[in-house]
Amino acid sequence: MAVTEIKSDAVALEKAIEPSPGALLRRRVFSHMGLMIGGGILLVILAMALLAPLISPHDPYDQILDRKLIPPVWFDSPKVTWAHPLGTDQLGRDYLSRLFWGARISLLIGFAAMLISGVIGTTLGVLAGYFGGRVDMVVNFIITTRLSMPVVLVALAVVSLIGSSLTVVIWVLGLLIWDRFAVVMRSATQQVRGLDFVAAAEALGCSTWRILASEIMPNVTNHLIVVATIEMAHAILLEAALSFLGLGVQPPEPSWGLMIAEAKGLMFFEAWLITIPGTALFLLVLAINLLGDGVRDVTAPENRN
Amino acid sequence: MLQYVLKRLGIAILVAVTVSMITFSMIYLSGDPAIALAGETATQEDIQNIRRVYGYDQPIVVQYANWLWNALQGDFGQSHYLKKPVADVIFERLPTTMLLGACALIFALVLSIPLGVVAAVRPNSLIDRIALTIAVVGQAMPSFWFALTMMLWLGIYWRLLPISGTASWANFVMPSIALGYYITPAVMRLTRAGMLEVLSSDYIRTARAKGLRPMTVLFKHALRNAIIPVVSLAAVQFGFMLGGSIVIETIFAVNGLGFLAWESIQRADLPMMQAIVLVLSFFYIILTFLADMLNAWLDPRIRVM
Amino acid sequence: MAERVLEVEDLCVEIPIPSGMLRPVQHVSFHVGQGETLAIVGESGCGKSLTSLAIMDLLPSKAKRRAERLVLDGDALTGMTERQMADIRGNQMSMIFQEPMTSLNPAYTIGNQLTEAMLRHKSVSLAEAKDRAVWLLEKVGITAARSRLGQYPHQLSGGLRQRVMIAMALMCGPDMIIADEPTTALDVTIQAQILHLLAELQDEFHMGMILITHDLGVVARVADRVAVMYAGQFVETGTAAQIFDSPTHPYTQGLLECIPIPGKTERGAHLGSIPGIVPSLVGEIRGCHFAGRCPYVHEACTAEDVSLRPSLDAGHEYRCVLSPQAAIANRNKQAAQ
Amino acid sequence: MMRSILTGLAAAIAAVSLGVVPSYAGKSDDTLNWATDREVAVVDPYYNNTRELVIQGHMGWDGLLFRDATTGEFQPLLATKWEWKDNVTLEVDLREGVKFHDGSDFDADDVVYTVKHVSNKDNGVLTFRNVGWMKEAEKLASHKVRIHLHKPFPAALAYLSNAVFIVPSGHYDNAPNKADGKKDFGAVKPVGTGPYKMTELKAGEYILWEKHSDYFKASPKGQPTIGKIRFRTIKELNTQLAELLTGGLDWIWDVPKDQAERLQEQGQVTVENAKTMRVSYMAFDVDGDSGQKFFTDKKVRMAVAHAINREAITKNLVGPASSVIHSACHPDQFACTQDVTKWNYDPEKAKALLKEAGYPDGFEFDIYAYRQREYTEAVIGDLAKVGIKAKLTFLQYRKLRDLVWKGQTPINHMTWGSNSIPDVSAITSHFFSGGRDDPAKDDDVIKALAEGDTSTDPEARKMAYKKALAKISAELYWLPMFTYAKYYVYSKDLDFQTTPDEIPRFYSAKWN
Repeated sequence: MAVTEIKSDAVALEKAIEPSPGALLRRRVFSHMGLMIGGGILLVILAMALLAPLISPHDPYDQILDRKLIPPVWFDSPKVTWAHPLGTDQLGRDYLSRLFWGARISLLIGFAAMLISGVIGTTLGVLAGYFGGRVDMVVNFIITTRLSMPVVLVALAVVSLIGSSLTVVIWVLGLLIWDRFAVVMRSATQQVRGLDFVAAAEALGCSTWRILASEIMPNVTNHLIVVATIEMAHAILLEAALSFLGLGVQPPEPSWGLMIAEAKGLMFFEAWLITIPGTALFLLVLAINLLGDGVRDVTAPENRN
Repeated sequence: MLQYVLKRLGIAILVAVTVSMITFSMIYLSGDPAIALAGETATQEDIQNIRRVYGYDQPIVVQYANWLWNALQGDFGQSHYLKKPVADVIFERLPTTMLLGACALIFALVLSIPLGVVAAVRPNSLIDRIALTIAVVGQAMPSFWFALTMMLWLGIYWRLLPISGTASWANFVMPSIALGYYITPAVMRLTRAGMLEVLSSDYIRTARAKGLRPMTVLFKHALRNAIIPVVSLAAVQFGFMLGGSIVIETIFAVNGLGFLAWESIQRADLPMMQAIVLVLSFFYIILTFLADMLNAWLDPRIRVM
Repeated sequence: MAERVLEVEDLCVEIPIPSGMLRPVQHVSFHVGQGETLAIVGESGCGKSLTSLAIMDLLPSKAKRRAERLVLDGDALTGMTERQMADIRGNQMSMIFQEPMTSLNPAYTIGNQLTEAMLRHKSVSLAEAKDRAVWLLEKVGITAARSRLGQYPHQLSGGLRQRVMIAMALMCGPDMIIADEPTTALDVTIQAQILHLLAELQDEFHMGMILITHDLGVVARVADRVAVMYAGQFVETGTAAQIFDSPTHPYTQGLLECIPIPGKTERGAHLGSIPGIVPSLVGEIRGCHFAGRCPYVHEACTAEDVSLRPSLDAGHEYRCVLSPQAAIANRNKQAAQ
Repeated sequence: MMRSILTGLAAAIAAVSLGVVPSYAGKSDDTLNWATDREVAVVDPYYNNTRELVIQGHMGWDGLLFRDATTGEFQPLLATKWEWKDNVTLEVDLREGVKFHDGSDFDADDVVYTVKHVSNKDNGVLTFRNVGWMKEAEKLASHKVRIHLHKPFPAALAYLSNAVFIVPSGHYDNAPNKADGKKDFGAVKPVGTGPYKMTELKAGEYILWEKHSDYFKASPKGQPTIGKIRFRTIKELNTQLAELLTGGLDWIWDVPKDQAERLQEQGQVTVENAKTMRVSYMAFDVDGDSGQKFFTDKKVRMAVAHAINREAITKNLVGPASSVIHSACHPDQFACTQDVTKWNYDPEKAKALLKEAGYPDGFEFDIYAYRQREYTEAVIGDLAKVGIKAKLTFLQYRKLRDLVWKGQTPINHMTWGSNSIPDVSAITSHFFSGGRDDPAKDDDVIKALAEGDTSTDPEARKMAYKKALAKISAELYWLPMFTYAKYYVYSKDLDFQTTPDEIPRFYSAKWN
């Protein structure tokens, strides 16, 4: 049909001009705005997290009640001081330092929870997609069961029953949000499984595990990265919600979600107190989402909607 | 069709049973339920007594069977804290949450489906970009922040809407927006992707070649097909909203199931927590079942077999 | 000569793409008379489908159509609004697409889809529209036609669906019908039936028809006149007999070698193929579009643009720098080898 | 399509802004709206002991006596005259012409019934200490009764005025059964003689009271003037503030200092910082039941005491009406002396003590709290500075109290409001008489308290209590922290007097 004709012409043309697939990918990466912005923000936050001990002007736990609620330097207030560029919180702790250290915990939660859920979900999804039949039925059943449990409620209930800590939050979130991994990996594997090279590998008598590891996995990686970013953002937001209700990371740890939760009482009066960690959290989640969208666009341009 | 219905129904029942087992086992997360139930003034003798009366001395399978049997008859036991039958309290609160969920869903659909359609009809136009921005930003903002900000502007500065409670329909506007906003990105993306796919399909070209009016093509031929996956998503999201309304209900003092759940979690009111999780899960299962049925009805390829 | 139903003069289609302007259809002119069948043949990607979509004004939204003249039943289509165009589509001019499996909307019944064009264009009742649908379904050879109205597309086989598509195109009794590879997706045995049916119906309703195909066998059987299209241009036009008996353009010659023609190609005869790839249609191409693949290429070919010129017989035109005699001589030499 | 949706949306917004918004606005519809973050499901002064119900108890019910919150004097309420016959018998003349909300008349039978019901341990009154000192009431005439005590109880009048509310005779007899077969007394529709009667209850949402028009004229509580009083449950402080600023609420309290100060600056509402009877304390797991044995060592307890800057917390977080305390009671309570061992802020000394105790690098333990999270966080911050890492578990009161009773908290940072009773027996005796709340179960303390609780000689009581308080502070069973000061924030339309006993008298509030 006509549209395909045009596309095939365009593709042929691109092929004629582009030197290699690697260069092509690089060009797509660098010309993708969302990907560059997302990646850039994420790099900055990552640097903040990694370098927190070096670049923090103060100890993030050090409270000086006499110096509490100093506004950030851009405010017009006699209390403002460059010793606390972003001011201090309600217990007189340096906000900038807490922001840096908070990046660690928020990233840690997002990453660790994503890792746990990724391992569970990918295993289930790939097995279901590859073996099909009964395995697929069982995995589908597990996914449906998991989906029918309300995440926030179950997370809250479990955390409240066994007590809250960083580790508990990570595990509870990790064990709860693997469903998307499973769903996406399952269908991606199904697609790849139908392709010729897998059939070829099977015909050559390669072992199942070898096929899974060297034929299937490399070809579903782009899907995996996309889901991983979505779930990482999801975990970070869930932690913020748990913190808001007082069941997330426990103080005095400075997670960004917790910083918002602690400052929420003053949001009508000292809006910056919630805006600073709120913006940080927003940017982090935005960056991760942009990155995910970008990876999808760049690795599989034909899937771009 | 009948076969399809029966198959779906079978899976739904199986999932419900599994969920009920998981929910039941929650009681053992916090240690001996008899001690929790016996409460403050109990002696060792009382606890033994309670074990016998409530059957905690029986094998766990028997306990589960009894619990499930009672639950099926609408008897979820007594609330530890409110000292009332759990079922009564839940069914007193459920309508509020359902109303909130329904309003939120309607808001989300009314916002996201037209935006998704317009974005698909004019890809890369200004509206498409705005829609995309709403989607990306929406996914990145913690819900409580959004809710509180809305309260600040609509409630305090502009005085357009009442702030809390459930006294009139106006009280539901802000919570519905806050709750519904979170599912708009997903619905919008799916509508847009579905419309894009359908609009480039051959039968749309056929419809245009028949000289049908653009609106007929768009709504009769395109949306009808693009909406099918959206129906499933909407059902799933409605289930999520019932479980995820905790934060929103807390902020807007909406006395629904989410609020009750949160209160019960804080009071360690186990029978209540269990019942809420179970009710919400069953709700979700029923919803997805109904969505499957609606899908089948919308899609003649399933309906007429 | 029969009255002209459709006249096309200097039709161009342009599509802006990131690397420049794609010109998949360049300066195409032709006309179709009542009861006449024009076959447009060419390889996939040569622009023949876009030509038909351009006439129907169904091009993708990015594509731009330009034409000197585009006249249907004496009315110029060029200046028409989308609304006016919609009044003509499916009414005076219909189209049959090549993918019967996907060209019907899965969500609606056959009856619904058959009647909707008629209800849109003619002031008839639903019952009348249904009666005509049944009559046409029977015409296209579908049994138990009335009960089919309540069926969904997925309940029909591919051949049946294509028959439904044909019936659908005929609902409003169009003067002009464009069939875009109507048989490509079908079984070989059904292909013949469908073509036969099309030809019969065209005769009966006295419609003009454009048949788009890359199957020269089909062309030989049903076409009155033939246009050979290559890289966005018509490279040779003429009656079916002229094209098949004395192909003048080297591309037409090459095409005919590629394809065994029943009764014309001997069993076991050498099947040729044309080496090389189709040139990119982005930007301007100087000279002959076929120069890159032509076995007889020389400097004159790329020096300046080549226009259509008359061949030996009246109504037979071709686009080559060679004289008709020289071109035909080349072919005979080739065949002798 | 898009346009029609936008038009519709605009119309909806216009409709809303044109005053469809229902107004709770207090003064205009003569309804005082107040809120706290707690849910009240049971409206009965005996079967719900939350502060919210103590407040509403005084609205719906009357005791025999009335204690003037400012002078501390007792005045006649349902009683007109009272007299100790001996130190376990109190004779009371009752007021005539008082009507219950249901229209029935108040007489001696009601007092006899009430005392009989509440003093029976089987009836499960929640704070049994409030009523358990009464043995029975005996009817002498239609409006004269004699109350018999188990043993001498010096604080009897305070309890009679604050904790013993009279219900009509037969009030609990038709209570519905609970699932376990026991009667659910809390489910009975509330009926009292108080200035307001309850008219609507939506559990977890609001309780509506209306003026009791037949309220007896001579009452020292005065005549109710505001037509309706609605209590609402609003969990989120932000929501409470938003409602207050927009007129949806007329009165809130427990506003944190920072917010209160800013509201004061804005000047839109009245802000007041008032003393309360509530104190903050940290209780140590002295006998090591929790499994974390650090605090069995007195040196560690001393280190903790020296590490916490109570002055700074009081000044910066609590408010001007708050002060640091050194003994396990509120300074305004009878016999509460501050002449005990004082542990001043000295982090260096704390570090030295930790080293002595064998924890030069500090240690990690669990701290439990339920109220004003930021106060506990400040404590955690101070402890961190001397190397002790405290992990906070923040629970609801009842859940935490259960853990405390089971001895599972290494340190619990809690508060006690003494039921607003201005007597040391309401706090020190409650916590250190060897009961479930007692972290130490120190025989000397138990003995001294018993002496103070039963003596009728004020000086002897002071002596005895001092002995107990001195030992508690010296041994650091508790680290007394500070008295609570409460920020009240209320509408400028409201004429409201704060009282130091944390019982806002809504019944005597008026519109300006």
